[in-house]
Amino acid sequence: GDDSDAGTEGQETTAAPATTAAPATTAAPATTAAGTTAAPAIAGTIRIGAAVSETGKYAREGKDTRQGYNLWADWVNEEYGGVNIGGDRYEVEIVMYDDEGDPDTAANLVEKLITEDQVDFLLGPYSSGLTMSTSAIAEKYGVVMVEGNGASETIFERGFKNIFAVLTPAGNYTQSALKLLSDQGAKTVVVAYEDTAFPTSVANGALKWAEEYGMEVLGVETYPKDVADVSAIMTKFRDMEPDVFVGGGHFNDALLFVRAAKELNFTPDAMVITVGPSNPKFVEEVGTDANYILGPTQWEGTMSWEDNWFGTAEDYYNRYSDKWGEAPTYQAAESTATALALMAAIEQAGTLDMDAVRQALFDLDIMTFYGPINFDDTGKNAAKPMGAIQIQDGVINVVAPVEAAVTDLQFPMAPWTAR
Amino acid sequence: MDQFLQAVINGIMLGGFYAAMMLGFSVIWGVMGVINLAHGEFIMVGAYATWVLNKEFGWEPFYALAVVLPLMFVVGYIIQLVLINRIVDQPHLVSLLVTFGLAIIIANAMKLAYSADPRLTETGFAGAWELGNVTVPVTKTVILGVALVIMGSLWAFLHRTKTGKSIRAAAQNKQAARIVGIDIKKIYALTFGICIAITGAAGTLISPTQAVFPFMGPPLTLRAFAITALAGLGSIPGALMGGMVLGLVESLIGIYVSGIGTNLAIVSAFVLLVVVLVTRPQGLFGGLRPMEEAQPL
Amino acid sequence: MTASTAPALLEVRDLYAGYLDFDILRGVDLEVHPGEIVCVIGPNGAGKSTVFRAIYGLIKVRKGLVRFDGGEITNFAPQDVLRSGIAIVPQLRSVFPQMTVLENLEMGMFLEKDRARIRERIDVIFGLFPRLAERARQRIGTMSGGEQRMLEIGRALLLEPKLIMMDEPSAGLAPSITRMIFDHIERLNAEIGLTILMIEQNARQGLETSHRGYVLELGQNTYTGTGQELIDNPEVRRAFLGAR
Amino acid sequence: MTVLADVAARPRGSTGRKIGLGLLLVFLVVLPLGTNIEGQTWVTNARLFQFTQMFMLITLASNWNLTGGFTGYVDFGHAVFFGLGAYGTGILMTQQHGIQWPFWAAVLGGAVVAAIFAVLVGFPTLRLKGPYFSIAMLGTFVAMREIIRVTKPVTGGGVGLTLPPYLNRALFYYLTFGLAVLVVSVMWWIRRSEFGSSLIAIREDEVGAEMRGIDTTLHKITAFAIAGFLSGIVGGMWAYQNTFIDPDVVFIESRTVELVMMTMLGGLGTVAGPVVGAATIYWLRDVVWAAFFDWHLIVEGALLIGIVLFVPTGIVGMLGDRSGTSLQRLWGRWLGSRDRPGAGPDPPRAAPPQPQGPQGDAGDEP
Amino acid sequence: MTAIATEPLLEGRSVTKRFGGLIAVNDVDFVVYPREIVGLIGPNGSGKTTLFDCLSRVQPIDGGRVFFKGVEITRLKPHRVAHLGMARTFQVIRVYRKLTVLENLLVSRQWRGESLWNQLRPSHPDTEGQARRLIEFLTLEHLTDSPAGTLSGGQRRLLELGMALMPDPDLILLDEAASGVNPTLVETIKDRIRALNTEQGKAFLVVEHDMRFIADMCSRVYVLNYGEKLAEGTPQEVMANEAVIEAYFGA
Ligand SMILES: Nc1ncnc2c1ncn2[C@@H]1O[C@H](COP(=O)(O)OP(=O)(O)OP(=O)(O)O)[C@@H](O)[C@H]1O
Ligand SMILES: Nc1ncnc2c1ncn2[C@@H]1O[C@H](COP(=O)(O)OP(=O)(O)OP(=O)(O)O)[C@@H](O)[C@H]1O
Ligand SMILES: [Mg+2]
Ligand SMILES: [Mg+2]
Repeated sequence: GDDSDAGTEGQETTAAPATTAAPATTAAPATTAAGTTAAPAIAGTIRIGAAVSETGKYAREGKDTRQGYNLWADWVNEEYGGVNIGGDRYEVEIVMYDDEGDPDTAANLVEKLITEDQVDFLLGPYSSGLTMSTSAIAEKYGVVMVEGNGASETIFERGFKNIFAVLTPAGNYTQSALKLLSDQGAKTVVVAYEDTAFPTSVANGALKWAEEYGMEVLGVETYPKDVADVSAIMTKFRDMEPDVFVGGGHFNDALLFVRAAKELNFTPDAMVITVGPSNPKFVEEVGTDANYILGPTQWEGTMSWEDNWFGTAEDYYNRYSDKWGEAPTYQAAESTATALALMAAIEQAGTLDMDAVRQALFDLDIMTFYGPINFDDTGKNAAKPMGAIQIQDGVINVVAPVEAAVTDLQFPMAPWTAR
Repeated sequence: MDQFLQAVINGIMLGGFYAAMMLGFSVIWGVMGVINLAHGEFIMVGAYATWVLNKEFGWEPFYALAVVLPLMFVVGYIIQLVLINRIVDQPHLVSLLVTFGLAIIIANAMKLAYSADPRLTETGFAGAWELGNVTVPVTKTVILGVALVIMGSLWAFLHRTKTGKSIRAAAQNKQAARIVGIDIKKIYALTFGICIAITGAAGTLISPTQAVFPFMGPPLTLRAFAITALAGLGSIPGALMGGMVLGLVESLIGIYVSGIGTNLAIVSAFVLLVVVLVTRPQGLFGGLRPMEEAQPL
Repeated sequence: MTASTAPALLEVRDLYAGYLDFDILRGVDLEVHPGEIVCVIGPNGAGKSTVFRAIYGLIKVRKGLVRFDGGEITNFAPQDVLRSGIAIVPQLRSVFPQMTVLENLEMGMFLEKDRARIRERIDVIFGLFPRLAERARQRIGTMSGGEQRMLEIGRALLLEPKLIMMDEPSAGLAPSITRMIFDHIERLNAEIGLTILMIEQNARQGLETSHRGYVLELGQNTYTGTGQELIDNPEVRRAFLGAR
Repeated sequence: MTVLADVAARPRGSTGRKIGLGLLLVFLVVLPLGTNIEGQTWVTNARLFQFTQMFMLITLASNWNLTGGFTGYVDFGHAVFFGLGAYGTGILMTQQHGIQWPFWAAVLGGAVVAAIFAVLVGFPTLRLKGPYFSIAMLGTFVAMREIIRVTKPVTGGGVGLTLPPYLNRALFYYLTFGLAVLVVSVMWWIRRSEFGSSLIAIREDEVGAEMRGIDTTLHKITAFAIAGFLSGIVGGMWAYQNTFIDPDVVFIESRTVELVMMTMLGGLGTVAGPVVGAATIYWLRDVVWAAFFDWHLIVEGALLIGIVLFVPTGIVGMLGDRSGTSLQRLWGRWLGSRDRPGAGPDPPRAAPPQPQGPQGDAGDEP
Repeated sequence: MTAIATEPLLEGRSVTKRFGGLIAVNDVDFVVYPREIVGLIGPNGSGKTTLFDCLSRVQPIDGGRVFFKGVEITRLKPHRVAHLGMARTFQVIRVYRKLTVLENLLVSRQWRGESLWNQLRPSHPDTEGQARRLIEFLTLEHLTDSPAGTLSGGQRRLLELGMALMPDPDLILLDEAASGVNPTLVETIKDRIRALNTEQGKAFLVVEHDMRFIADMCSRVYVLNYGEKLAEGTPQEVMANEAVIEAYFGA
């Protein structure tokens, strides 16, 4: 997950919780669950809370996150037969509220989940900013929060003991892509990023990796949120003639970069855009101009990971598509993986006791359809590498890391007019 | 030198778009004293209409103007008639509440209808002309051209036709306008209709260059607000020059300051705005309402 | 002047109107016959201007009836009142400050389509107020109070209405201009039979110019009679004309 | 709409209203004690948090009202003071700068920064009239956000600052409650003082006020600085309570817009207006949210429009503040509107209850 | 009136004011002595209001100097002039429309540079009493708590007068303060002005188109025409002056 937000600043930012208790999970009677799977009788319900954007600037990714969480909950209740705690089966119920992308609202909702709804555990919201404010609340009450959508490194620098993230942290986003490109002979890089928390982390990482792989950084540019025009940046970069362009922050910026590069006839050998390309909507909207664009990905349906619960990444892909009528984005997959990690820890702990589950999370070392999960002592998932994709003839193909790649990199990029 | 020329071209393109984008906002404010907080949302609606025509029916986005202009005119006319006319007699801040409510409704209704996914239209007027080492993007040139035509027609309408003059008269003294026989409500509905039509057209114009999504409105409204001050309320030459000045400043600073240029461009645009306001309070080019007469909100 | 027996041009019956919840006017009756000059006087805040506003559709008539030229015009919109042939000169400033003198006059002919006639009428007004002609291209907002007043009166005369309602036409005007305006009023009245309803605080001069007068107090009319009758009435003299 | 409501010039609270207000205050004081009662789920920390947020909004709206409502300078960038307070506090409290003041000192420091900034920025901008002032302040606000962004070494830039988490809800509840009570009392006092009347005179006719001997610059700057200082305090408290700040969570345009909305809804230029407005909007959202899920924002927008159309004088204006209790007044108005015309012995002489008719001041300049 | 011995209260030396090419006030000299009521008349647009605007410092003065109580006020800020003890009324009415009649008067109390701190108190009962007496005099009692925006034209003019009297100034500039006011009330106002003049020694500079007012009240009159001083003298002298008759009274 990341903070790529599809929307922008909604106006509706103040406190207004919106409830959407996941419809299929609200205390389904034990008999129905048993009826379908003939599982052992249900011993109880685990209540899990989450504040996820339904409206506001993170409405798009919030939806992916919800669908990811709900997919897991339905699967637990209807197929898996409930969470297995020392042989007893427990149903799960997710209490979800709309945080509207506002930190105040999110914090308030999480506090409400803990004190009024008295949930047992928490799942994370969408975006680093909201994770920052909600994780402090979770920490205060000592309630475990597992998240998959706050990648900013500052979250893990606060010494909190109750926050766990399954996703690769922001600093490593561009690692695979840059390594691949330097192997192909790229020598120079320019970087443009939105000056907000998450893109800054990504860009700092990119600079670090570029140096590590022996590439020269020709220029670094920042731009503000809601930027309407990036022509100036692209004009400057065009004159620097770099091999690789790395840029991005939000989905819209990705569109702006592609359009501006084309307009100004700026053709580096490769463009790595940190948010957007891995989303099928990107190809849909940009068309043939999207070809050759590279992007990092937390997860793709074509990756080779596999687990005992959802099967392969592809199995998960199909299951998700069947259920929601659209392909899973990696935000959706990591949300499911987040819930899965929590479940695995509960099962390993064999109890709902908070301390035991927390310890089990620290000790956790599992493989999932989403990749390996193993939290370090700050709560980051140290085990999972980041992938890179390239859009090739309108298809999103994994090109790095080599072990998960499905095709070769197309390099260098063709001129804009020859597509 | 090339870089400078390129920066100037970029700036003019951006400025033309700014000018077209804020025009409707500025005139509505100048004439009716209504600060239309739903401005960005109307742009968004125009952009969605264009997107639908483009994706569903394969229309060239710019031809969609033929549909967007009349459609948005009717929308604006009706909104004014049933909603805003009821409050024009109230102090002007009241209109803020209504248009703010409108903005929320439109954005969220669009979200229900089209989801929050960003959209982009595909235009045939793509690519770029190379003039030496300077690149002139075709799409933006067309945008600038259409924007200029719209502005020119509006100017001619306001200053050369009787209806246009009566719109200006209503802006200056509502009471007097009534006693010389101007039907204020009709004039207002007409003005609002025209301005919303132009605003929707701006949506059409940006649809090939920017992502269209339900919550894109507020930053646009903010921009419109700022340029309006630079330009003078309701002044069309002012709109053009104000937009250009801002476009050029942003573009030049963006190019010549490294690292934080684009951030700084925004700051300097607003610093410029404050400086202009303090030294020339009526905006760069005067306007429908000069400063002395500017209503306390 | 004998009260004519012809049907009244303007007839106001039992008029109630006011602001918010309060009725300022409580049963005002007025009649203006064709060719008459009628003057309304009364203390400040009696509701004189309110009567004008109610007739002209600027505020709502809550009860009562306004008839003009044989038809009912109660609660007509201002432009419809204007179309039916009444022009108004309001008490407080009502010019378009950003427009030039000429443009202001042109706006005054908003309902007129014929360009030649517009020119012709404006020239007549310029003849009447040379000061305006001198400053035809100056923005009216920058001109003196009296000059703006001239414009307002000129604008009302433009359309050659059947009835012209003037709210304190002489206020703020130099004696020469005041005299000129009253002369002009009388001349128009005599020559083309223009009917005039006016409010005057300069009551003596107003009543002297008028055929008939009304006294308005507390939202009701209390005295009525010919101009001279009212001037001679000791009550009216004491209360409204200033002890002399 | 609600410009009118300030006719409620010299508030003369009836005894009934005073008792009501007292009871409300007592209730609010004892409320947090409820968190210690076992087994009840109403007075939870989350609830206290909601009240805290509401108190902050009330305070901010009241401050905004001082410049926007009383003085007539509609400030569309008021959140800049909030932001400076938040950043001042954040910078003074975080270790990375080697300062690490205690919370209370840092908050005051932040507020002083905000007040000084108000004075500095007030000198050029407060010379501007009407909408031009609004835009200049909006510009100041946006520029400040970007300035904070690019001064990375001090402010942490886009990444922001992390404050030591200290989340004692009851404490924040009392802090913000106390602040709100203080601020509302200050506003009440100002409104009754000549200083307050002068501010309104400036709003109504600045040139006239100046010629009648009011030092308008001094008055405006003072009001601006007071509002800036108080909003700076709120910003500081917010920063501490939110545990982290970055330019995008602190400098939100809609924060100002909301203050305007709340004040207008309650009654612009009145003491009670911002309080009523802020509480109403906050409460309304809670209710609307619960009832309409997906549609809640749309319904909220529609409600806002509905209220404006049907209660054009603002809530305080509608309830009236001039005579009798609100209910009596409403009742009286309702009766009055039924058997008009001619009600009452001598209405034309009686002072009309409210300033403007639906037609405004007929006959005046636009 | 033998005022020669005293220092002038107000003195203008070749005061000039231009608007672009138009010279609205051209090289005008004038004096007002303490305890004097001086008239200022002239055709519409002759520069009377503009001269007032220059004196009260809303308009910058383009040429010449102005002294008030021996202090040069040519460059002073408007509120400083007011603090010195000069008050005025406005031809185009400027009341605070959203303040009540009473508040309008209270807020016009002049602070004479009093500290802001002192203003943070409610009005002194004496001040309020004074305001209420003024309201009574202006026959506005029933409107004491009505916002000024709801007053009729004439009532606003009266309020305007009250606001000028409120701060207890030494010199009051009246710009057509009686126009639109009921004649009976005008007589009362005249009495009041006379009383203020004789009992409290206040000076007045009066612009008025009502010649009876000028003739009854003023000891001296200045006549402006096209911004220039056309004549000065007693009302009788001025009204008999040929040039004045032609320019002002009409044939
Ligand atoms: N701001 C301005 N710009 C341009 N001309 C102006 C301005 N203000 C006043 N004038 C001109 O200056 C002249 C004097 O105006 P002023 O208002 O002083 O006249 P006045 O003697 O008060 O007349 P009246 O008796 O009609 O009030 C007028 O011709 C007017 O048009
Ligand atoms: N817009 C308004 N809102 C409320 N009350 C008003 C309004 N305008 C006037 N009034 C009240 O209505 C009454 C009558 O006002 P009106 O203007 O008709 O008086 P008038 O007879 O014309 O007086 P004047 O000679 O002073 O112009 C006054 O008491 C005034 O206070
Ligand atoms: Mg009147
Ligand atoms: Mg004058």
